[in-house]
Amino acid sequence: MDTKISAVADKKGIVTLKTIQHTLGKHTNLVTLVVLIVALGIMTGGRALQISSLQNLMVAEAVRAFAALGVGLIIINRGIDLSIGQVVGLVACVSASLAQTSDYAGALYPGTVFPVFLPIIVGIAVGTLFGIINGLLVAYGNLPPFIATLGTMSIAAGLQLIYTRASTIGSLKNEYKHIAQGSLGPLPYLMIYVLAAVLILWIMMTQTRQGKAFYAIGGNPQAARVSGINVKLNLLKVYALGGFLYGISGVLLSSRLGLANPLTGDGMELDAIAAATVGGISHSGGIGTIGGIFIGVFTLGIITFGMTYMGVDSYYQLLVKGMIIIVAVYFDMKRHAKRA
Amino acid sequence: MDTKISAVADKKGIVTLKTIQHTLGKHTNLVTLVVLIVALGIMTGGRALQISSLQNLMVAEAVRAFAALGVGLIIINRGIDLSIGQVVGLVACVSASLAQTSDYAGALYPGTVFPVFLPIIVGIAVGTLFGIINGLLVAYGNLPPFIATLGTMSIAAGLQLIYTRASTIGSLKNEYKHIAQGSLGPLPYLMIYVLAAVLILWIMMTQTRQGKAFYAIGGNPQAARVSGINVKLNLLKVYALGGFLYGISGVLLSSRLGLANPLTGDGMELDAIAAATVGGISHSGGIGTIGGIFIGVFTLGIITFGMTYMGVDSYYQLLVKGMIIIVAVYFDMKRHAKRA
Amino acid sequence: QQEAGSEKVTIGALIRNTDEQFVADYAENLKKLAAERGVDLKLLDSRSDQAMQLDQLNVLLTQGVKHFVIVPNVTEATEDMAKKIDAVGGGAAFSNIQPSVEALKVSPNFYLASSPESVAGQIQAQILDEYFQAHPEKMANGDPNAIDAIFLYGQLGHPAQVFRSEAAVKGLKDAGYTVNIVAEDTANWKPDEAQAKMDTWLAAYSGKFDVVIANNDGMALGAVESLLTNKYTDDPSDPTKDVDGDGTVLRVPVIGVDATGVAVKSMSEKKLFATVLQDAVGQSTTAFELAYMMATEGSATGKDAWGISPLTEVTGESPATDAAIVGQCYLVPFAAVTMDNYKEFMQ
Amino acid sequence: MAQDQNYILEMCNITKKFPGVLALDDVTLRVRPGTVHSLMGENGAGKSTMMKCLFGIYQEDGGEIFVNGKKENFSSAKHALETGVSMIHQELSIVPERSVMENIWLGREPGKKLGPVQFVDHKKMFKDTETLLKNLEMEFSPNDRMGSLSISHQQACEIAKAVSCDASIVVMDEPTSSLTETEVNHLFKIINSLRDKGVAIIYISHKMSEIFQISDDVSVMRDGKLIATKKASELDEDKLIKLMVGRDMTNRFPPVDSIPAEVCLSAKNYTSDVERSFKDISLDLRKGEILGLGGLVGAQRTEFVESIFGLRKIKTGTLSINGKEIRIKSPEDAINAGIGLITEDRRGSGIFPLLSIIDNTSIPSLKGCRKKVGFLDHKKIFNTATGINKKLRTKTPTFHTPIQNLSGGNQQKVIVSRWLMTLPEILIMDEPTRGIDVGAKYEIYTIMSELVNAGKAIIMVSSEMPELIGMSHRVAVLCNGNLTGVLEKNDINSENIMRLATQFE
Ligand SMILES: Nc1ncnc2c1ncn2[C@@H]1O[C@H](COP(=O)(O)OP(=O)(O)OP(=O)(O)O)[C@@H](O)[C@H]1O
Ligand SMILES: Nc1ncnc2c1ncn2[C@@H]1O[C@H](COP(=O)(O)OP(=O)(O)OP(=O)(O)O)[C@@H](O)[C@H]1O
Ligand SMILES: [Mg+2]
Ligand SMILES: [Mg+2]
Repeated sequence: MDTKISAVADKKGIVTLKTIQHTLGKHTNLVTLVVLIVALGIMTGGRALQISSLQNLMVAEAVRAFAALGVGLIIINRGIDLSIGQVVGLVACVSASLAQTSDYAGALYPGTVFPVFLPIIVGIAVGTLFGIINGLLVAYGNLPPFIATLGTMSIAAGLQLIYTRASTIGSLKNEYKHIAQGSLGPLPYLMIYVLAAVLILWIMMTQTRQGKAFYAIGGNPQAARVSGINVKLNLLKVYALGGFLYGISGVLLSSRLGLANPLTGDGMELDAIAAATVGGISHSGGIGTIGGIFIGVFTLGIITFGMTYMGVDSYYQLLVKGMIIIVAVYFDMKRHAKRA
Repeated sequence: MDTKISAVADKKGIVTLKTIQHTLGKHTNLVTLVVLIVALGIMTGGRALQISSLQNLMVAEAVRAFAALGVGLIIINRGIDLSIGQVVGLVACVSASLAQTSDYAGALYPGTVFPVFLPIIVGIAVGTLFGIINGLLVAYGNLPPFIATLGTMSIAAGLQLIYTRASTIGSLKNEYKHIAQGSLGPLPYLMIYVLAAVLILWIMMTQTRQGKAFYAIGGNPQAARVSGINVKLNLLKVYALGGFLYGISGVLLSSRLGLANPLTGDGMELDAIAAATVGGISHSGGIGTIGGIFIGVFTLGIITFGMTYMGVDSYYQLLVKGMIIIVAVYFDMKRHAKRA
Repeated sequence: QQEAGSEKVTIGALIRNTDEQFVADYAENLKKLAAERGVDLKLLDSRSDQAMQLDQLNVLLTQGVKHFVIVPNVTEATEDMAKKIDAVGGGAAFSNIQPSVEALKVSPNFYLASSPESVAGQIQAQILDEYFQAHPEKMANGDPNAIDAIFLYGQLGHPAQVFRSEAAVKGLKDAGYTVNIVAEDTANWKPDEAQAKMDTWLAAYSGKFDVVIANNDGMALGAVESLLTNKYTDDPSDPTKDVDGDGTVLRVPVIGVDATGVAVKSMSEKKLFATVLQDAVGQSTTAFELAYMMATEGSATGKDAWGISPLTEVTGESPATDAAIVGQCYLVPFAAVTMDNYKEFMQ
Repeated sequence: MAQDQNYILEMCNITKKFPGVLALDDVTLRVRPGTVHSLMGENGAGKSTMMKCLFGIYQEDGGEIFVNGKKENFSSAKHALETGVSMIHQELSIVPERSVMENIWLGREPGKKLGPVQFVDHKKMFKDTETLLKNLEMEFSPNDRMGSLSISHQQACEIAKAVSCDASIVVMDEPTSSLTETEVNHLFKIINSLRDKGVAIIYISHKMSEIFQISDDVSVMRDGKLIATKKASELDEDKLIKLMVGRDMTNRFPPVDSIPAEVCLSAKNYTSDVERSFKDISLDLRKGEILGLGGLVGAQRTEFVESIFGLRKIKTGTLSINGKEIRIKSPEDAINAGIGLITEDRRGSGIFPLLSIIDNTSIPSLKGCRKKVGFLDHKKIFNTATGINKKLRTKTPTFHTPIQNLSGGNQQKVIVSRWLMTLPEILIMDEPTRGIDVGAKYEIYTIMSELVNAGKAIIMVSSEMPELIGMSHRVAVLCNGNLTGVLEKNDINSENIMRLATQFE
């Protein structure tokens, strides 16, 4: 039949066109990152682009990367999470309090010797617990995610102050600090953790039913529901997973800093969300990749790094950062424009 | 005809049921507010509920009310605005700098005498300008509102620091301070401004085509476009209107305080968004009333007022506030639950 | 890698947060000094984020910077930073937030060039002690030994909030008062929040407190504005008259920290009662000179900086409590700004 | 109640209430295996609600469901799918951003174990999809993005999905609403082979011819009650319609006896600015005329009419209204020029789900409903909007009800009311009767007839042959973006339309 032949021809045309578009589309984020790196290289005469810079960058962004991965997954499921910074801060305080040297008189539990794994486990548990609460509120309480997590953000901030009595928790054990500060040859541990997390989450999102379910829920929750996917349960899962990742983020933060206080983590939510978005995660849900989030984190990272390296006045840094976020996402959005 | 008769009968029964439901539904927010007021009254043995308290509350919430009205309208149009706090802060700084007493050596423009209306006009213009930028980015740049306004938030914060060089702008003229500090008999001016704004916006939203267009866009932008509504232009309008209202908010803030500094306004976006949501504005767009926003502002206001009045430990205030936001919105959501 | 071919002295400055008045002034003075001496100053602002300060330190270290002026975010982080700097054979002078004893013990090239935050609180207490000595009738409950105070805190957990508040209470207690906290809350350093809190407290505690103590001038001014608009003045009909002659037109004294231009101006109108000058210029000059001496002469040990000599014996205040490092401590004096001397601080 | 082994599905005494509506009132439905059981009824009769109760989307308020004689209480779609019930939904439920194969296997992707972890077997998924699509003779790739397919292909995917479930009961809620005749025939082949395998199919449609072509049994619902279950062989169209609407309906189309007058709209050399869309189309429309626009799916009819309405951009072409050339750059311009458009995608670009019926009806017409000062005249709005809806017999508890609570067909009536309220000179209707019951269709046709009698003009895009033939003065046919011919009244018949519709190049 004629129709079919033409349809086939049509399709071929579409495939090639689509493929190019797709490839280019995927690369918008990578292109931005590369452009920034090249620009930095030119502006510093190549000096900024050494191995040690890369290490610095990785280490600096690792903690944020976990938060961005968490919230990125949540945004793919049409959610948002404002509680990140405070939850990370709370986790950092709790884990730090369990990792203080036992002979430190100012410790929260002076004289008590906890095993090194305890702060890690408790910290991650606290993060996950907050994730579960967020998930319950959003999935089963039908609260808009913005508001549910605004509420838990406030609660986490309060708990942090109550727990620490507004003081700094320092003097952490060296074994504990080693978790984030150590390195394997030239490879900082933090970098290894991030790469491992990216790999595992990438497999989850592309190779398992769980990932397909997340994408479907983000793309069209009704369609997911009638396809037999338990939307509420999956929402709970993704918020819990987010909380779990914030937990890791908080533990690594306290370990890296060797301390924690109520200001720790403040404002991280905006950085994490910005990173995920710059990395191509769409706020209308269902679109984005783990690799994209990773790229997004490093795009913002290179901006901060570059401005730090070049000593840009901090007042102007805010200006530049705001503009770059807008421009980066603008180019990324151009390909989604027709869906608006 | 049978069909018709039964349809009519049906309708009668339904009307009463609907009406009650509707009324109750509409009142969820009001009920929350009344419950809180009564609770406060009981807990303080009535002392907290005097005319002066009411005045305090009005005055304290007036500045926030303008911000909440602005962002409430934006949320009705399926948007969000994170730039509020920084824009309000920038406006406050700019307007304050033009209202300093000319004999103050530390003034930003020492020795220059500006007319009193200048800071008002310039302040509101700055706010509106930021609103327009947000609108352009969202409507014509197709950026997700969260990200567009995150970017402008950072830009406004930067400009604020650059403009003030991080210092406090004080010693404002008495005429300028009178704008927000004066009162007409027992009625503080601020209260009059808020009520006037509520009235005007209420008329706009319920009695004009503009209001219907906003609700339609929030309800389904595609359908609005087909219905002959210029969606992009209207989005631009609503963000600009938001910016205009933040402008007023910023001017009133500096006038009321008699000074401004880079911290002014910080974090107001979250309070404003929370207030609008507690007042029944739905984040999925198209739902909510001006009266609701007004109620929402006072609901959060009474919580802050009550806790301060009773001297609740500040660590616990965050906890309580987070919980009340969640609970209030939860009850409001119950009636939207089936739409999930 | 040291920048080849450049004889210029390079100094890194890691600054807590230039949103804060004190820190902003500190940074401005550093820039001025660097320009005068032809120093390549790499000044970075960590926006209150200790992780970012650590990242910034790493970046500067890879750029070959060895000598630093640091306004840290937290005391507890100073030891790690000192170790990193020491690893490249450098040194640093810490200001404003004290370094820990351990940090100074890392090597003799680490210095304290500061007036610790707690001193601000102590001076607030001294000023109030003088005030109540002179005006015992201003004690709300008639007990000349009990002070009924309202506290306005900065962002909770912020080192300046913690140390200033603790020291003010301790100072008053040491002066023999019982301190009765009528109301206390954070206003996050913000004038508008302070104003709103004060409005509410006036509704609840009118006539029941005799002083408002704020962690910074911004909040103090917010409280002043609230007291003025609520006519909590000596003469409700004329808020410019100091009827009882206690130095303020308000019924109670309000006291801040920072001595910003606006605050001093307010004092000249007898609104704000007093404030405390954290000497940003003094601290930054001292710290800068220490770093400059290290960079140009290899060491600053035992030398004077900005005319200040290192301590010779231990004091009660950390970190100058350890004899081993007492010679690395340069204490920059604070100044009380009162009705007697505020004119010296006018811009 | 003893369960009869003859039935694969029994839904007994099902009752379902919505706020203010008794959607199902003690309905009992029994379905035999290996049969096609059609469910008929006016819009809002409760057909979809009944099926949603079966599929676990709604929980019935009363009654029992037995599958293969075993009592089931489906709590979710997942549960229903696992028990062997699959469903094609009335509203498209696709995930536009994902590929065809991911959509088809969503929630039940083929797995392969790798150690303790279950991975998705993409290779198998691709192969299975390819085979499935080939068997259904669908010509697109498993890797195509769902959102890039036309609506009809999307619906075809939904059919493929339902079929691939190996279910013993397949519910099809208006599966053909956006399929063309060839595709419908295709679907019927599939249905027949399923029936032969012993699968029970519950088939909902408003298209009479289909019902008699495919059904074994027919159940008719009206106002939430089951009126009758009959063998298809015992029924004919008239009997069926009488059961549905409760009265005789002799004519399916009202007489259209207006005589077209002067040209009121003239499009010349219309070419889309999108590469592979319509090109060089010149068409005239006369006052008092219904111009049918026929063609296969993908013929670009929708694109063409949406361009006239200013929703899409054109590269070249001019448009004149009443002889005056005008440029329409937005729907606003079009409405001001007296044009109205009922889009084909009701959910996407038609309804405002949470707004009331009044708002939904009146939004484009508000300009004319203002008082002197410029404020809205709510009374006038209410009266006009309810008046039109009542005329179309929109079935709703109140006119303040959010439109999303209405049945699909009733939503469509509200959209038609919306455009009637704008008093258009020219009304473009893209698949105007999709999903509308016979009774209401007749009402819409009557209104169309009244409009042209009053000198208005209508362009009707339709994939339903009888409708094109029954209502049009002329039929223009598109194929692959080209205008392949315009048929005058006497030449309008299926053969001619099909010939032009398949005239590639
Ligand atoms: N979610 C809901 N909330 C309230 N009322 C509803 C809801 N869904 C359906 N109804 C009502 O239930 C009745 C039956 O609707 P249903 O969708 O089952 O009709 P239908 O027979 O499928 O009609 P159509 O042929 O138009 O699709 C209608 O009166 C409708 O208004
Ligand atoms: N590549 C595409 N991406 C998105 N939507 C598309 C695409 N192609 C077609 N559509 C949409 O699918 C619908 C059907 O359009 P198509 O051109 O395939 O058929 P038609 O003959 O114009 O319309 P009809 O469905 O009324 O017969 C239109 O709404 C069109 O917007
Ligand atoms: Mg600010
Ligand atoms: Mg239906």
